[in-house]
Amino acid sequence: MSEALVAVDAPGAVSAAPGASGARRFRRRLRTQRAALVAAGAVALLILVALAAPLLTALEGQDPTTYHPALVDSARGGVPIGSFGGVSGEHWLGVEPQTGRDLFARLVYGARVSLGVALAATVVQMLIGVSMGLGAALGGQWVDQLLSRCTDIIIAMPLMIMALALLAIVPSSFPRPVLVALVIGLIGWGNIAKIVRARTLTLKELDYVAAARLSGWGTLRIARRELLPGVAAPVITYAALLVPSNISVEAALSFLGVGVKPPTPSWGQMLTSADVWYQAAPQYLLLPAGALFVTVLALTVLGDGVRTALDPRAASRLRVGTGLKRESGA
Amino acid sequence: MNFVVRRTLGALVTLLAISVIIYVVFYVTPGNVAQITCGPRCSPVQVQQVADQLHLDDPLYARYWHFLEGIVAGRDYSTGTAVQHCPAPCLGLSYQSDQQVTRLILAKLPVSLSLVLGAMVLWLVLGVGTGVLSAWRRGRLSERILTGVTLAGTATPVFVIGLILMIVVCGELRLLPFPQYVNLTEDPEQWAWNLLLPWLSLALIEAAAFARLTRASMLETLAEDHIRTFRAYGVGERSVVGRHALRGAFAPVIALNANNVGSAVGGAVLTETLFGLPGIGRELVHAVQVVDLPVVVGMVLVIGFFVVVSNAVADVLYAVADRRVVLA
Amino acid sequence: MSLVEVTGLSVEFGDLRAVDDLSFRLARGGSLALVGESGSGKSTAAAALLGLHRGTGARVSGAVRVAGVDVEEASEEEIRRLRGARAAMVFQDPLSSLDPYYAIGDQIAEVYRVHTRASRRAARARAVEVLDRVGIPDPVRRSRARPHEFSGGMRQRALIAMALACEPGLLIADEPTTALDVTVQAQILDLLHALRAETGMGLLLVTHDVGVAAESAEEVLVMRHGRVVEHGPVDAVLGSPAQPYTRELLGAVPRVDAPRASSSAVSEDVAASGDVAASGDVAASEEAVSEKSAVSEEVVLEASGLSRVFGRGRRAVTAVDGVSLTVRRGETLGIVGESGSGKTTLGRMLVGLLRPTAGEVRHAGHARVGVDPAVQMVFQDPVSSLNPRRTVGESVAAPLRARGERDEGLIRGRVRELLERVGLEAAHYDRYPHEFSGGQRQRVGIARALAADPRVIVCDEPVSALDVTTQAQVVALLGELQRELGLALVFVAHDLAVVRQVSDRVAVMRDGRIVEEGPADAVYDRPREAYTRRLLAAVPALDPALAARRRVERRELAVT
Amino acid sequence: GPEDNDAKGSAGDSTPHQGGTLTVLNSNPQQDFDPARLYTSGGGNVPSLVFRTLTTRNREDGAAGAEVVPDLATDTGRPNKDATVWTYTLKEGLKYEDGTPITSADVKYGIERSFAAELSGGAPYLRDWLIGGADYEGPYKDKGGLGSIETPDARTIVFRLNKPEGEFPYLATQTQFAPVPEARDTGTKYEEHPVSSGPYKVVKNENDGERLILERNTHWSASTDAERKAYPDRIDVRSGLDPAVINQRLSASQGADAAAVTTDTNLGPAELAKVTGDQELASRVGTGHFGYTNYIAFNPKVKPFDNAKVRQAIAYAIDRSSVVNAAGGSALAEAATTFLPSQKSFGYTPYDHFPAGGSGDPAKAEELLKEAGHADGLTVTLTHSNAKDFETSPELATAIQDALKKAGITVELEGLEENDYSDKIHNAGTEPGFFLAHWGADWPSGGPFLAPIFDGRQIVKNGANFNTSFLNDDSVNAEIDAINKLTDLDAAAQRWGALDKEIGERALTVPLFHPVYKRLYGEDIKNVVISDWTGVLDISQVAVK
Ligand SMILES: Nc1ncnc2c1ncn2[C@@H]1O[C@H](COP(=O)(O)OP(=O)(O)OP(=O)(O)O)[C@@H](O)[C@H]1O
Ligand SMILES: Nc1ncnc2c1ncn2[C@@H]1O[C@H](COP(=O)(O)OP(=O)(O)OP(=O)(O)O)[C@@H](O)[C@H]1O
Ligand SMILES: [Mg+2]
Ligand SMILES: [Mg+2]
Repeated sequence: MSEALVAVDAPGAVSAAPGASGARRFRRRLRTQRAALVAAGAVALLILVALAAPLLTALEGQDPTTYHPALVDSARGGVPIGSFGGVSGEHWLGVEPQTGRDLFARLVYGARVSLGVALAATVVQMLIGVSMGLGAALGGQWVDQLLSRCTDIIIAMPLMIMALALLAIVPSSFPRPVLVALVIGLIGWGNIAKIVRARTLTLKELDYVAAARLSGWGTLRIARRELLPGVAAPVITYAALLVPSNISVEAALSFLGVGVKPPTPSWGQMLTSADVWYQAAPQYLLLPAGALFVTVLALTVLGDGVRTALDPRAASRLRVGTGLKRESGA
Repeated sequence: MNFVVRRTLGALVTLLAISVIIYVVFYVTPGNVAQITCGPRCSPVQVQQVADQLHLDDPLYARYWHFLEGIVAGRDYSTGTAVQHCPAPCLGLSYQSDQQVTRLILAKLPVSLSLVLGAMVLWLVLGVGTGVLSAWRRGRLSERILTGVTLAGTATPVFVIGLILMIVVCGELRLLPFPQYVNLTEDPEQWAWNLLLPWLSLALIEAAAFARLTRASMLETLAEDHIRTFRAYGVGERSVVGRHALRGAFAPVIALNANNVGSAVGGAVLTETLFGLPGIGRELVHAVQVVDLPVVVGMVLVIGFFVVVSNAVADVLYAVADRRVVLA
Repeated sequence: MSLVEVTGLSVEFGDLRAVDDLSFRLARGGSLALVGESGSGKSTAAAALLGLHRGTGARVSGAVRVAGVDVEEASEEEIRRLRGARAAMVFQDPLSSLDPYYAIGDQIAEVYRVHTRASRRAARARAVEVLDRVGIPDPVRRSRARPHEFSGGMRQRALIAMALACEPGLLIADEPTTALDVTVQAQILDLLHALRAETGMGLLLVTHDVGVAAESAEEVLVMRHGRVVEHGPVDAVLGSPAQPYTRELLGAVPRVDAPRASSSAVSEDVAASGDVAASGDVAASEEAVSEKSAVSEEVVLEASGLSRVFGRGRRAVTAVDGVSLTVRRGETLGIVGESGSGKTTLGRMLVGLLRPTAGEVRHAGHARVGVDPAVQMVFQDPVSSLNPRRTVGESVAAPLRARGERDEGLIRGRVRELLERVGLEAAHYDRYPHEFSGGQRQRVGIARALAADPRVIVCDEPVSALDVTTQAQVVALLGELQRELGLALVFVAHDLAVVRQVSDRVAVMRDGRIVEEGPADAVYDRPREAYTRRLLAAVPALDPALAARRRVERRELAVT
Repeated sequence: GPEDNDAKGSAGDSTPHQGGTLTVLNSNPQQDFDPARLYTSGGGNVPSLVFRTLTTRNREDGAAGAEVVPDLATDTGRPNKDATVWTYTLKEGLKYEDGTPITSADVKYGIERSFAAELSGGAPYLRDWLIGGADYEGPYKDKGGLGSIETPDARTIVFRLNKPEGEFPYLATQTQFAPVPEARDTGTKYEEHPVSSGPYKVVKNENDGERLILERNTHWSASTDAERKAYPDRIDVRSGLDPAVINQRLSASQGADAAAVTTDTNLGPAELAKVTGDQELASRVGTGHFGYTNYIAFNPKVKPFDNAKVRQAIAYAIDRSSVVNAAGGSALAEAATTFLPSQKSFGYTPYDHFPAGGSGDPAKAEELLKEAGHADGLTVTLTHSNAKDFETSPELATAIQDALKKAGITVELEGLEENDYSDKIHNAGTEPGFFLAHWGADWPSGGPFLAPIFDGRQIVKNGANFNTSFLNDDSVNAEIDAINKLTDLDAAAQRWGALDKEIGERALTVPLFHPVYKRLYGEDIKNVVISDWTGVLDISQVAVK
């Protein structure tokens, strides 16, 4: 995904600090963006659906694992019987080909895994990435070299190799969703580290950091109190882009057999097994694909909104002179 | 210059570290290499013979040391009837096929490079084009639609996009042949036609990121003072956007492009598998499955090499392209 | 017909009326300076002349005619032809106003081609010509350079060259020298003067620096809150201002030619004006100044043989080269010098933010490596010196917390006290920096420095980002604090007048060395070094006649 | 063999003609194109175009195709009385692609090569059956050669076995029985250009068997080869393709794909759904049956599977319709209650010892569990692989999990990566108690189906073990020996069937289904022959004109 934020945020936002943040003003700016609000609503709804999966399926009277062999046409490869993939009062979104499992139940339970894993993985990525990036930017030359090399390595290693290796090392009794989130988190932090390092290097030259040092603060405290908030902006925005990409990675890991254990559904798993059904049972593919699309769209629009709201210059596109001598670059 | 030397050393260290990690990883990965290499119904005696032949029982460091020796000095291998010399940058012989890994890679590299480079051109054109358009048409309906389309690209895994594209374009509309790799040197036209779909599927995934980045940094640049200068001097909007704003948005695009080589390689694995293109990515998947250590190490190193190089190039380009970086 | 005719111009941004019923005329070949403090609407008005508010959401009313074009009514195409060709604008910030990616010659050529349909080649030749005209040495080669390869002054010249490319009848210069140090500022102003004399173009100069206006324009228009305060010939307005505000503005301008004890006349003027905060502070500063005689012999800060080298090998830059100095309790040491002379580097070494390559810093007699809360710093840029994501109260509280203070009530109490001490309100504790003006932010910076109970405060250009009135307030505050707390100050600035106003002793820096040092009056009135004389001659004068004399002097000094 | 599958079809229309190019679209590359390394049933498909063997499979549709017939040899082999010595005579006028004659010494050398560690990969029978085979290290290390193969003259070859093997003619169909001229042997490099004895020779072998181009071997003569028709002039094998792509291409049947077939890619369930609705496509599907069984395996050394009642309960609880659906539906899988495949050549004898009906008998299962002392239900772990093969894959495992839930058995799934899975289940020390498995025939007879799985003497302690239930029953072992002595293959088949039925009572496995091969072929394909031996369309019979 994009390093959009390194580049986009680095030169400008720092020097354009007037009004850069302040939770109140940020919220006000966010509120002016209708699209972002709708997106935030959609994300909230998705999370709600995921959390309420047992309730929703109870309402429908189905569960995601029970087979319904009678609902599929065995002679025709197990294609669902009935129109629109077997949509009925009992099965709101039809049933899965071959197994006859309820698609609505699988979709909402899949949301749990996909969103849960993706969000957890994102948290892991951010934790590692931020620590590595901060460490590299604030440590001495050697620490920087070491951590930057580690970052290079993690970026240069093909994901799949790492995933297979980690799978092999961890006993299969280890809870799978946690493992998957960890695997994604452990291999996907490279770009965050790069962003944070670049951003921190920029920020640490600013006078307010010097002022904090003059106050007698230690490096750790400066990192936490003065730098982290500034680094957080691009990281949070990047995270909004990472979540959907992590959902796709979970799909790829399912493809490799490192995903969550069957019969637990995930959107990624559904997609990987559904692609061949595109002609015979289109809704099987379209449902998870649509869910994923809505999620990605919502998160991206929300991320966009957050970025715009974090950018103080967004308010006036064409500024005509300013009384302040602007410190060049950053 | 100093920079180049440092960067090169760093890259070498990175690659060495990667090779060590792969060795260790495969050391702990389950899968009896000798049994897999020998065949499912080999007797224990035969399996042991194979293990001896491949030096599988040597300690890890010894195997790694031989591997390094091979890279520096080359190695000799027995074919049974004769001795085969594997010349200097020797990455070993495949356990499975007994082919020299270096040659194997050289044979597959053009395919992967064709795929990734072609797709790169496409995703740059698609992504940057979409980005420019949507920055320009910010907030209008056309921008929303463009954004939606590019996001659909990111939201959908490559194997889904690729397969559907193929079913529709090749199977139902019959617009293109089902892709199969044709050498560029043999028939450039067929090469391009056959790779068109793979390029497109791979590019669609990456294009969205570029579109979004381009859009963001275009907006950023459009808000900058020098854009105001040219507007205030009566320079037309086309030139302002096309020449000045786009040029300003370029540096981050370059950086992103280099950083995306890694993920593009990941996408290439799936694309190659789906379209049956005999490239590095697909071979790597296979090699991992059959625990063909020399092939895995060799290919991961080659991929790592490209990623490291392109990241280094990105750093340089970024500094060169955005002079302000150096200045400030 | 006048070159510029503005009648009843108003510009509104949302609720804000940035320009309010502004009217003026400018004859062909005439020159007018728009003067006023920051935010008074000067740039907004200037931009309206070129129709730059079109399509930005700003509401413009009234009539603007420039070179015969009705800017409000004209079509896009007409406006395009006006811009650059008949009226050209030079923007304030020369670094960001040029495209960093293209050669300067190409950028000028592009503008030229837009208006003349000249060939690429001819346009390049024209670019070289105008670059030569604005005094860029070796213009053929330099035209191929990109903006970052130019110094600030050269970039400003390049922008002027771009404006000259199509020989416009009107040049609008928006703060053309704010970002530059005195010597370069003088060069630019001289250039504008010469160009006007040569080409007969009209000049609309936008500035907050009354001195700059006095140097360059025949007429002055003083603005405040978007409205006209006073308008007339420059010597009339500056010589005998009719409005209190104009007087206040003039009074706030520090004078390089007046020793600091004799600044009382100005202060009185200010006191008479309505601005309570400003007058209070300025009055206080006067007191401070007059009462200040208690410079003790106790050395609080001492540097010996300080050097600092940046980079390695061929790229090495010696920013500071063997500087030694002493600061005593209660005294102010002023450090002046051109941009790049090493002032900031020296200041940062004094407080321990930078490690010297050679030499040592002694705090109260003890050698010191690294920072020491007893030696604080006030930074030049009030924007970047406060964390935009933390409340100012938290920023001020930082030294207290660093000292291990845990009691929230105590911290809050002390911070409120400090905020009030620097002229802010205690309730400002929970506000964010962006909710303050530049001057207020600088006060926060001072409060933060005070929170550490320092013996010495190093002020690195604490006022150069502020307009004159605010500048006067901050300077006054510093003086007052010094008197009350017995602080020693190191006052770094490139503005010689400000330094004279506050300093007991002055050191002049050039290329990392102190070339001259001594009591302020001695250095200013009887400079020993030619370099110091050159600096002094570059300071803009408020009196147009004096300005003309200075111009001649400068030319002579430059020759020597 | 364990991993072997190739596939088949119905009738071809009008008369076939010589000429044209046949395209083969495959997913697995022909990586080991060395006859010593190939593990094929009946000589394989593509390999059998290049390698002729002493005997070969009968190239006919259906059951007749499960017979063994002579190839290089004049007959299927002449045994001595107790079937421990087998003698073959080569036909006259046999030549390699370079025109040099094929001799019995070349056949011997070809077999000897397969013992070399460098060329490992083939089936274990030669090593197990030939006298001295267990210790022989191949011609590169042991120049003396293998004494149990004699070549008294250039056309005669004699094999001496350490025990009676009535099915030796079946074994002689494998590619290890192809002649290799010692002078042209290049060891591990031989696979790049093996010397052809069949109707086609290799003119191009790209990327380790990913792209093979075969053209006519002008020195091959149809008069010495009654089996191979060799209609096309050229055969273009493209492999490494995604199965979905292969089926798409075959169904589109555009350009060169009109003359294309696949030898290794089944129609998937989704594609089948589409094909069955399309008359034209349906007419281009070949259906075949390869001797293959997918089953649940138990390790009786692991609790609670030591208790036969538990194993029987599981057998009763299985919902075969769910399982069949998970495997692709009734068109791709036939529910199985016998371990042996349902073809006559295997000696198929129907039985259903633990009748579960179509959808399982959870009541009966619960009853048995109660008897076994698990009245409160039972939690077990089912080991499966993560391969995407509809055989031991998660789809099957979850179907079983769901069915057993009804009988009060909670199934936890342990999905393993393929290598890990095969390592685990074939290692006597790590074998799980309850897992998915499959077995395919090395040749269409009960012998290679039952012996590796149930012969107690084939239990391997320190290597790959296939007797996963560790059955070592003297009566079973004795019966296997007795049947192996028979050279009347029909009589042998009957007794294999009876043995299967008897072993079935022990509930050591739960047969699930026999796969059915459904494979598309291009519009121009003629003379479709699908035998019960391979179950796939035989490319030596296909014509494209
Ligand atoms: N694009 C804009 N949108 C909203 N408000 C603006 C915009 N441009 C300027 N303003 C506001 O209009 C007022 C006048 O601004 P202007 O830039 O004209 O002041 P100025 O006199 O040039 O000050 P300075 O000396 O700081 O350049 C200020 O309050 C400023 O904040
Ligand atoms: N971190 C640095 N790395 C390299 N060179 C530097 C660095 N900081 C300052 N310099 C160089 O050292 C010299 C002195 O810089 P310094 O900032 O001290 O000047 P200054 O007198 O404060 O100028 P100004 O008035 O513009 O603030 C300049 O040539 C500058 O380019
Ligand atoms: Mg302004
Ligand atoms: Mg400075």
